[in-house]
Amino acid sequence: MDAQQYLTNIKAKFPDVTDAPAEKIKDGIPALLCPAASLFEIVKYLKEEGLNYLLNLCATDYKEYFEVIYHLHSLENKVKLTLKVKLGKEKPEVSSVTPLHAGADWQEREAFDLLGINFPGHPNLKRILLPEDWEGHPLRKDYDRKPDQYD
Amino acid sequence: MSSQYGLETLWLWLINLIEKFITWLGLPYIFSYTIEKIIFGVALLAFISVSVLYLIWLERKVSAHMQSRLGPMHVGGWRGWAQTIADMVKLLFKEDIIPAKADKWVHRIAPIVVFVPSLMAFLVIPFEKNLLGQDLNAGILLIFAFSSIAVLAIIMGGWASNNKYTLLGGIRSAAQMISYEIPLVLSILSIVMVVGSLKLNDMVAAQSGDGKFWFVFTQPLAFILYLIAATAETNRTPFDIPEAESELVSGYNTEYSGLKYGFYMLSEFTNMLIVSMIAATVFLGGWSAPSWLSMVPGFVILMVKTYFIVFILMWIRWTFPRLRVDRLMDFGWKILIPLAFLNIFIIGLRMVVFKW
Amino acid sequence: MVNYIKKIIKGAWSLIAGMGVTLKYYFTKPVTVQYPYERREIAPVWRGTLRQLCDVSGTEICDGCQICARICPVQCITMEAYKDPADNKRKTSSYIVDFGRCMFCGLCVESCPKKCLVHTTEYELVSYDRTGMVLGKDKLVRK
Amino acid sequence: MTENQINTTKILDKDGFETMYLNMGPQHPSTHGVLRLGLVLDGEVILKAEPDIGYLHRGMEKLAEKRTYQANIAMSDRYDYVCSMNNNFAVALAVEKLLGVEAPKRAQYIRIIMAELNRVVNHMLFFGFFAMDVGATTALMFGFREREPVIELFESVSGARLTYNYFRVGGVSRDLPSDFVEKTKVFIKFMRAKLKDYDTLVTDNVIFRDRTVGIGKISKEDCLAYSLSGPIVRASGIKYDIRKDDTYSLYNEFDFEVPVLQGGDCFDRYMLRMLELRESLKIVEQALEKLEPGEIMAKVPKVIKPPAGEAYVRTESPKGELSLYLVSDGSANPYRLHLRAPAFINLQILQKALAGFKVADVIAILGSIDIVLGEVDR
Repeated sequence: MDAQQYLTNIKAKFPDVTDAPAEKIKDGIPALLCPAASLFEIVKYLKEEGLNYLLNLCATDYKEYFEVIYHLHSLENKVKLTLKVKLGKEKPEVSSVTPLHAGADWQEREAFDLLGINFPGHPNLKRILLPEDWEGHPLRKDYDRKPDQYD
Repeated sequence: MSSQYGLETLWLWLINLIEKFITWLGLPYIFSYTIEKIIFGVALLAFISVSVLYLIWLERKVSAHMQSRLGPMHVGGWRGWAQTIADMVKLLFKEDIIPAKADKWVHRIAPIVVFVPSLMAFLVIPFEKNLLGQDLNAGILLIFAFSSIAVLAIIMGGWASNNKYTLLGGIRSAAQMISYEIPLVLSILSIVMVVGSLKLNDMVAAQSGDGKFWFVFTQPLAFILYLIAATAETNRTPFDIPEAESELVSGYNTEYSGLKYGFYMLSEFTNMLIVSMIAATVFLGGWSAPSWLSMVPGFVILMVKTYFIVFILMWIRWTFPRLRVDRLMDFGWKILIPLAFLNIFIIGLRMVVFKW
Repeated sequence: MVNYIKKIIKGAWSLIAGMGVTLKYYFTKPVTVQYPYERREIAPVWRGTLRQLCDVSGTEICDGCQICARICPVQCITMEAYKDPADNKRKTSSYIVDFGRCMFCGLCVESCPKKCLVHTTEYELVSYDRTGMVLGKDKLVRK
Repeated sequence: MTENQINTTKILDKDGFETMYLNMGPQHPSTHGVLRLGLVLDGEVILKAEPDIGYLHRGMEKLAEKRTYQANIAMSDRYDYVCSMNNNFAVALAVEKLLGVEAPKRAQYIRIIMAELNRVVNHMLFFGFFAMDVGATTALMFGFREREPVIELFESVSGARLTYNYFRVGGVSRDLPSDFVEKTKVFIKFMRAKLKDYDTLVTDNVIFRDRTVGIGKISKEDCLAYSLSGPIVRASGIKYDIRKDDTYSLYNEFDFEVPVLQGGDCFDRYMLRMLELRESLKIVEQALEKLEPGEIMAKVPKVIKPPAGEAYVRTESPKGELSLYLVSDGSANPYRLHLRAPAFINLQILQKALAGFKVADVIAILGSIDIVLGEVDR
């Protein structure tokens, strides 16, 4: 299966999936915009269909909304696919894919730690890089660092 | 055989002098005996300290050169000869830390318990025919008896520090040293069978003279077994699991500092010296030398042989990786001990059948 | 049984061969450089401490354009520029580099439009306190 | 980070006895930096392992948002400080992709030479540290000794010994010195000769094999599930190398093998890196042949302001897949820079791979994964 086929299959199966705006994507990897509610099902479906390798999971703060980005890969077909999930500013929450891809464990924890995105379903969601008692999520654009003794 | 220029001559002359002096004073023989032993003990202690300091420096130099490095080069001028002295002085001034939850008295005593027995073992080693602390008729047995006390000290240190790494190190060393004691003794046993005595001087005598060979040639298997078991006894790589640096930080002596740590380090090298000396005495003919070397003092000859063994031990250490703890046990019980028994069997058979 | 003995002999041989390697290096020349007494050759492009060059007449070339200060990732360069009324050129009244912060990335040197900021091959930066690492114009400008 | 991050409640072993909780690191000689491992031990056998990271967290991704693209390349030296060139490569490629420029051919070849030489450096250090972890101290020094000539080559090119900051957006910062090709050829010859010594000293050593063969097996399924990459996957029997599968720069022009081993244990991971090292030497050799005089910088503006957009750029660093997710909003600083650090993701397998092995094996397994804490914590 090539990338185009995957795209059509997903769109057939999950009608609320749309193409991400193409003019911003410079790396040539097809990107899809998924609703947060059906993300887990989509990733599960794609895993069964051969996209069984989670390349990367990260999140970005776009000021008005958060975006969680999943890069999936198939080692056999050499197909890459980007899934994007837009999350509201108030309560960013998307179900964890750790039960499907064990490698998402720490990446989700990192996103939780640095951007404050909640992943319900994660077995061990707590801060990973920063100390437990750290306040705020540094990679958010509105994060305000208090000057300390070194400034 | 032993040279007339040896230290032995000097020692006998000194004894003679003391005895004459005591009899002139009209005191009983026990006084001269005591004075003799005290002088010998002090001289021995000085010799051991100096050679251990030298050994540490040597170890660093040998390892450095094997790794294309230079090792210590600065302290003392020539090739950094005073490096260990400087290190020891530094250790003396270090703060002596006892962990808060340690078993304080055991923690204090352990370095002494590890150091003293390793010194005691030197008492029966003949540096020259008459130059030894006491020519006991159970000489070799005494050495092994003392060297097994070191296990106790290591467990004491490991337990008293109240640290999980030291505890693991202590337990490992108990398992290791007890199981390697057996092949160590068994490998010497075949020599004892041939010699018919536990006296080290008798063993030397059995190897020197015309038509007699060093035991390393007549019983090579015993020598190899001894060397392997001795490496394990002294906790050196590839058998250094009690202090496995990359796993247990520093093993049983992790929590020691200052002079106490210095004692552990010194005893480690004293142990190395003693196993090398035993190897030189039992397998390489000790202080005896071929007749064309009769000019050389026996003491020097023993030292040359000892340092040859020391070099081999260092060479092994800086070449091999470390065995894992369960494989180490496997190796000890499944390979070394059967081989030691095989060796005894072969030697026994040889003695009975060939009368040799 | 034969295989077992073969394995033991092979293993023993591998150990002896390994010891051969260490013995070989025991007798080859060490590669250590005894640092304070011997120094290895430094590449001419070495990114060491910074220097400001002057032209042949001994006047500073730097015109205080601030590019190096702006490109510096760690903001270790600060300067003050003024307009000299004599020849109507911009000049620096102070030029300070904090080598305690500098990470010697070389971006300032690359970006210098006048090519008057250069690296030296010097790498020994020792001082008793942090202020000793802050070098001003008196140290940086090479006449 | 804090004590309660690792669950220290008592876990009983299978016979119902109390277990021991061993806190390995962050100050430990062989956790390769400030990694902390919480081990639940039954005697010497590990029942449960939980890595705890973050002691070296420097907020690289946050810092990146406040730096220009040029400065980000300088920063990338610090991600994985063992192979700075590969990090430079990833950042430079990502920014070029956003800008839509391509480096001139000569620059690309130079980049490949540097990246592969850095792979040699990394694997040389791996050789040393791994042998050190299993107890062979001499190999460590040998590894460092052979690293030195490459470092000197890098120094002659970039002017620094560790943080090279050599790549630029659209090329490389300096052309090669005149004697570089000669010196590199000498080095390749020298390195090949030394590799024989290494094999006798370490690879063939029966104790070393005893310590590593069959230890820390990672199955193919685990490799996929845990998103592992780099030598670990290839040692488990998956032929997956981004240089071949998702080729970037000019790697498709080179003729090299992707070594694959089937065992998936520590020894295979070690062996694979040794084989890869030889392939890297091959690539360098070919690249030196292909090197032609020419431009080393493409036309890029002085102040780099890529148009708004995003790119996910993958490269094969010595430790695995080093990828960059770069978002630009049209300003001089990246809007978001996410680093897919190979060591960070590979380290996750430790939770699974350690169970059932001994304390001594922890070090071997950890060593064979080949992590650099600078990259794990960023």
